[in-house]
Amino acid sequence: SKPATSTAGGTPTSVAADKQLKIGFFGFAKANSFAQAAWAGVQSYAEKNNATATFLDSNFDGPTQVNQLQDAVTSKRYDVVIVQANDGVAMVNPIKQAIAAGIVVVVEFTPVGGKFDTAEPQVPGTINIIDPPTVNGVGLAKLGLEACKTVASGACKVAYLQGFANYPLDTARTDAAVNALKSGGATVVSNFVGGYTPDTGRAAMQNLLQSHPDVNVVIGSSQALEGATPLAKGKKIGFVGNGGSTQAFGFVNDGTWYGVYDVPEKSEGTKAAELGLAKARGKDVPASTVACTTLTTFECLGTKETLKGLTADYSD
Amino acid sequence: MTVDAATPAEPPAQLPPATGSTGSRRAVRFRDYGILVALIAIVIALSLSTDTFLTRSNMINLLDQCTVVGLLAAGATVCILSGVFDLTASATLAVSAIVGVEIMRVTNVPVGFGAAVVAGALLGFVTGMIVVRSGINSFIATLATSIIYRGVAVVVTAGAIVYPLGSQTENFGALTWPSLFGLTSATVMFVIVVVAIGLLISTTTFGRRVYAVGGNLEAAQLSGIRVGSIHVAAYVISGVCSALAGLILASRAGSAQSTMATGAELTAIAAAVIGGTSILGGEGAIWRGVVGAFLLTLIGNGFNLLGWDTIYQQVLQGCLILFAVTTDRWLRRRSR
Amino acid sequence: MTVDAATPAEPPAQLPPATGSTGSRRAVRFRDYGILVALIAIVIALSLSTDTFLTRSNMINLLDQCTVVGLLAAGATVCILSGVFDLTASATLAVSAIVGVEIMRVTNVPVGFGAAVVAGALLGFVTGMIVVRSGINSFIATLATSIIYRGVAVVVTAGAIVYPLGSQTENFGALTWPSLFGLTSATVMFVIVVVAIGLLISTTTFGRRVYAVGGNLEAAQLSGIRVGSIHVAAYVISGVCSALAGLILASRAGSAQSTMATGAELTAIAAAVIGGTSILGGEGAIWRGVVGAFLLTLIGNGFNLLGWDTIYQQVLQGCLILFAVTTDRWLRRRSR
Amino acid sequence: MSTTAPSISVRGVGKSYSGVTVLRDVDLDIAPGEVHGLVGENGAGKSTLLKILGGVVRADHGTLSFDGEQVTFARPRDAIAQGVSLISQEGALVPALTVLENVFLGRWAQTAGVRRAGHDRKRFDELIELTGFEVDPRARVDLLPTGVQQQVEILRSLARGARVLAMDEPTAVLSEHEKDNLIALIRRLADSGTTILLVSHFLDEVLAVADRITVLRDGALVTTDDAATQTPRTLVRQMVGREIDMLYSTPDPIPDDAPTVLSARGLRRGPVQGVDLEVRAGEILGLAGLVGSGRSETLRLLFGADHATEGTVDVDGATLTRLSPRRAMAAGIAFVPESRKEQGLVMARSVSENVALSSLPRRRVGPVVRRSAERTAVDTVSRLVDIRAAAKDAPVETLSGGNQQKALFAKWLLCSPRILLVDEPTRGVDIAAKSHIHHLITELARDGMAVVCVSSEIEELLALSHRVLVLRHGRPVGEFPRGTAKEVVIAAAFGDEGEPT
Ligand SMILES: Nc1ncnc2c1ncn2[C@@H]1O[C@H](COP(=O)(O)OP(=O)(O)OP(=O)(O)O)[C@@H](O)[C@H]1O
Ligand SMILES: Nc1ncnc2c1ncn2[C@@H]1O[C@H](COP(=O)(O)OP(=O)(O)OP(=O)(O)O)[C@@H](O)[C@H]1O
Ligand SMILES: [Mg+2]
Ligand SMILES: [Mg+2]
Repeated sequence: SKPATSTAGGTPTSVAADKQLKIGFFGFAKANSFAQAAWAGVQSYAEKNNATATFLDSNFDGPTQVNQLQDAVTSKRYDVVIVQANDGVAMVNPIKQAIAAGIVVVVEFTPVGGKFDTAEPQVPGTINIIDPPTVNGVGLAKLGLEACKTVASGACKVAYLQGFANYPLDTARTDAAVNALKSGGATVVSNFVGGYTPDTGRAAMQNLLQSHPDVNVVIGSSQALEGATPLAKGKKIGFVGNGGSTQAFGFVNDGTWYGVYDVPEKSEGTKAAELGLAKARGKDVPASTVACTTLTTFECLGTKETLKGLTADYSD
Repeated sequence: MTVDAATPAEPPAQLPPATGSTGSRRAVRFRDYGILVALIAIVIALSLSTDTFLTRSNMINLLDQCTVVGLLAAGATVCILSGVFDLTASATLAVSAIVGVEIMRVTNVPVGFGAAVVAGALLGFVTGMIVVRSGINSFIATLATSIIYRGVAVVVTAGAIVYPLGSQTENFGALTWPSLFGLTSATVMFVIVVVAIGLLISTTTFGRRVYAVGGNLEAAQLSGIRVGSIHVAAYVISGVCSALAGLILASRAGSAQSTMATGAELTAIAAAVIGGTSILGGEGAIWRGVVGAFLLTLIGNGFNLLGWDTIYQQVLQGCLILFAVTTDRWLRRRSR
Repeated sequence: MTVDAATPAEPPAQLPPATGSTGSRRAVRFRDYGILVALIAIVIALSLSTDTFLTRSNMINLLDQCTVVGLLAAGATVCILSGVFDLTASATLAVSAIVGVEIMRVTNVPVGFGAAVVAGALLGFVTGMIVVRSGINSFIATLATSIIYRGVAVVVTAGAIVYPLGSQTENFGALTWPSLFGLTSATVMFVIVVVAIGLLISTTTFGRRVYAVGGNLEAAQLSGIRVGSIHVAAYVISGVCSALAGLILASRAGSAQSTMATGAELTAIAAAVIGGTSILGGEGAIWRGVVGAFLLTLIGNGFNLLGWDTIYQQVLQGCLILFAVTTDRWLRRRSR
Repeated sequence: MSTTAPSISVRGVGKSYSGVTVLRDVDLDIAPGEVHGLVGENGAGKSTLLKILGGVVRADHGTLSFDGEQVTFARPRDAIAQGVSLISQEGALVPALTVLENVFLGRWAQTAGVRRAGHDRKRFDELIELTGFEVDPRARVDLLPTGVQQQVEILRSLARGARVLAMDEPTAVLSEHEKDNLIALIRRLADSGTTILLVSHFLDEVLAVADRITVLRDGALVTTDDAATQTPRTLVRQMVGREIDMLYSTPDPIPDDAPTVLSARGLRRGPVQGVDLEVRAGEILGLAGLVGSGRSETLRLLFGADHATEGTVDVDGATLTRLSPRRAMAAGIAFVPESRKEQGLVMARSVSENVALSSLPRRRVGPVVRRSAERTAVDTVSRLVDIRAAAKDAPVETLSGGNQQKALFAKWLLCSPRILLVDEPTRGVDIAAKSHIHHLITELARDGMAVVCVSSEIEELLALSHRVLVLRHGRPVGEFPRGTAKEVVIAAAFGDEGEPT
């Protein structure tokens, strides 16, 4: 039988400010420095604000994460959960359950729900602090077009290395980036899968140079570009990485890369903890926060100039 | 002379010796359930160490969490029993769920659900035909086929997520609704399907043939069994299980996409083998696959409830699996 | 009895037909290389349809891209020949690379490389002992073990990435440097290792034992072959291959981490089986594993060069694998 | 290990499987260089005793001494180290390897670990000279006829230069000629000091070659006696515990109006080079020939297990098109294959499942198996062929070799066929059960069944069949009526009268 529609977004009973709260951080994977950066932010904020935090490792697995959240609701272990969703659509249900159980849910970095072009919460009652993939894609394209001007006069050929082949989230980002690049007047090559490791990036770059030796700008995940960069020695290629790791900062600073799309991940973690704890303590918080606007002055578009003086939050 | 009915003209002077003492019989029975012993040991450990494990709501969750792997494990068990692997399981799952949603958009929710199941059966049939006709080892044939199916899923969805129409969204979630005894509908469906497959395998002539084909292909062939049809049928059953699992996942997510359940076919095979089904075929049972799936779910669930540091989770999970399978194995060997 | 027992007065006149004649022998040779025929067909197709495929630099790239899967496939082939699976390959790869880097930090680059190889061998040894001692089917035993190893990798690195010291960074990349004939050092190492393992398997008595154990474990046991030791040795070889593959990956990335090469063990097994090694053990060869790995790399490489839309890539990859394996299979069957 | 044979003494050896005792307190002394025969009914424990000596099975209790020194055989390796070599009843070849590899399995010639195949090849040729076998060293063993596989096993034991040779029914599928060769070889080996343990159901053979004979019954040792004091009759009495009639049963004459039920014209495929045959209702046709002469392959073609490249198979005058086992079965043909392990039984499944397998559709309601009907049918037929198993739901692999053979036969009887093709129907079956199976076959023929029977035991064929067709190199070279002298048939199989035209 159909359940009586539980009023989603049940307001959590606000608690006394001096009660110690518990945060559950459902990160992508413990073995992932990006997740670790957010985790560091969460942890430090929690420590200073009368809360404890726990990292729940789903090891990049969607179903595992779903079960973890479900079981967390059962065991009533956390007052606030911060979710980095491995599978944004699969997480919708357990998040609804959590909200119904009076737990504060903060959605961080990747959207929960199937829309990739909005920062608004797609599950009522959640707090969002995310970087929508399409915004990310457009940002990458912006940097790419700027890079064009530094390496090519006139026509510019841009290669966009996809993330995972045909993952919906990657597809949305790729489409947004490719469209923006095209409307910016660049020729786009987007049939190479760069992945998220230096090794896959290296193979993609080898093949790219084989079939498009005249490429001017290469855009891809920062990890992939780390593998690709050495192959471009002696060539005039502008690189634009997705992800502001220490390595990526290094490449930008020494001029090897033109720029990176840099989400300040640690600050985002801190912000997520701040929002979550505030709501749990009965304060009003905005339902959606756009990380790039709130946490950076340069809309995440990191170049040698904008990144001056900044340090990266994590390493690849 | 028809042997079936007739009494022998001259019966041999001696009858065979008494058929097995009761003592040894009981031993045989007991040793067959080693994996259950391991399962119960873990359940007891968890009940004692947490106060949330043995709650009604956790049991409901646990069963619900088990449904997807459980269905896939049942399908995988049928295939393995008949001596083949089905590595297409998770790709079939994705394609059927996508087809279900696409059809749903132009019809209604029940038709969409039905279409997904039909798609699963058809894909299973195609897989089976590829394996049987090509004569390639099923491991590699289904691996290649699964890549193709995933590709088809990408082509059909253009890499995006597919949703039912807005008006269908609510009913599409039907499998997550509570049902009999408070169990989710998915759980109820899972139980029904698994019991049906269990009966099919253990009581019918088809089931006998499955065991024979998996146990000794040549002997089965020489006994007049159409080995190819048995394999195709096994893949069809596995396809239907995958489609049902896909519906559960899609119903939970409210949508379907080409990357659904990546890698789940391995978990399913693992569950089947952990339960005690021989990877070489011909030995095992459906309940074993389900117990294997349950064990895997349980290990994950227990961990979450215990709230231990997840950094040690994997190490301990691996050890627990080894423990369970070794227990099973040793109990069986002791009486050899 | 008239037939003189001691010396057959007149030995049976003919040797069995067919087996000896040169004609059939050549057929035997030819049919064994079906997979090469498929490989060559794909190479020709690619050479004709792109002008970048048959360039020197692309060949260098192709070989370089093949090294990791190729090494893993060689290890997997040894295991499969001896009748066991090694699903720990990619986890062993990660742990050895991490150990290598950690040791490197307190010593120097060559010692670190050596340490990784030793770690690989040790892990292989442990895997082998677990499989042999527990008596569990290798598929599930190594699956559980691989979960444990991944867990160990997470614990050792605390989930972070490990780097060599700044001063070592450059030399750490040594495996990506060009070497003999412009090939990368990784390629040269790969060729040497694979040839060595190939010779080990095809010319030594150890190799014979591997085939015997994989072909019929019981018969091998009855012949006094220490089946357990052979299996452990196979895992050690596979462990060393994994460690070398791990070093190549780490050298390219300049670092190591616990999620390296996830899932690569399946690709390795696929490569072995695509090449024509029987998944049931006892039949096959190292070169087959390498050819399988090459074929998989080639299919990926060709796609990128052709510049087709990635959306169809998977469908076509699956079809090409089916094509290659079926060709092999049919050529073999024809002459049976 | 010294090279001379040890004196072996077995004391109080016992073994049981899940509560069922299969060997009880066996005491046995074997002198060096002796040929020791071991006889007993199916399931008496002969193979188990041999396996204990070969280190394959561990005794529950009791001791083993070689030259007065106690030894423990935890695994085959240990036994091999003591110079014991076992030819097991079920065969232990590595299918994908060649004859040469199998003969020297685990004992390959080497220099610093590198294989020296040439050296092994030389030793192989020496062995061939010694035994008079005809085996191609380069052939893959799984493509060889069962008889040749058996020879490979024998060659392997010899290649090990064993001090103690334990042979479990080595002659079960050898034809007369190879059998005689082997017996002579055993004598020669014994004379040169090798101890030989021989298990066989051919009592004549054992009596002819053994110095002493031990009889086992229900796992217990009945007697050990000089062969000279025994006759087949006394042996049987000790084995079975009573007198039994060992005469071959005689087939009834075929009625004149019996129609031709099965006929084949110009069958060809691989080793079969054009076989014609005809069998009438109620007739038993024997197929004789040397090992590898194409007898088994002929039966397979008749049953559609392999597809003939040329020729036709007719049942009741109508040609069977696109012949397959299913179609053959539908036409009333049953086929008892020669290798129970490879082609006959699903080893891991229970006795009743195996016996019921080929006649499943006869006992069902809708798709569901009628268990009670199945139990009745299996019980009836098992009693008919006298299968002795601890339990009908025990895996068939736990049965003794002879009982497995009976289960295989029972499986096909349950189909109530009109045409029965049997390949080595009494392979490994004890003497009482054998005459029982003969009796069954003649009885089935009397009721109108057409039977084609392949056997390597010419005496069996000559006694059982109405006609014996002799094959050589895949061609029929002669047909002999009942009562023909054995020597004549052997000569035909051999081709002593020159090449067939
Ligand atoms: N692995 C096993 N498990 C259970 N019972 C077994 C096993 N192996 C043998 N047996 C039983 O032990 C008894 C003796 O078997 P064995 O093979 O020694 O007989 P045998 O004298 O060689 O008979 P045959 O002449 O038929 O070969 C049989 O009843 C058999 O069923
Ligand atoms: N010594 C041998 N070496 C290799 N192949 C042989 C040998 N003898 C026979 N063959 C092959 O055996 C096949 C005939 O096998 P088949 O099984 O029909 O023989 P069979 O008469 O039933 O013998 P068996 O009684 O040994 O089973 C032919 O393919 C022949 O080439
Ligand atoms: Mg026996
Ligand atoms: Mg034969």
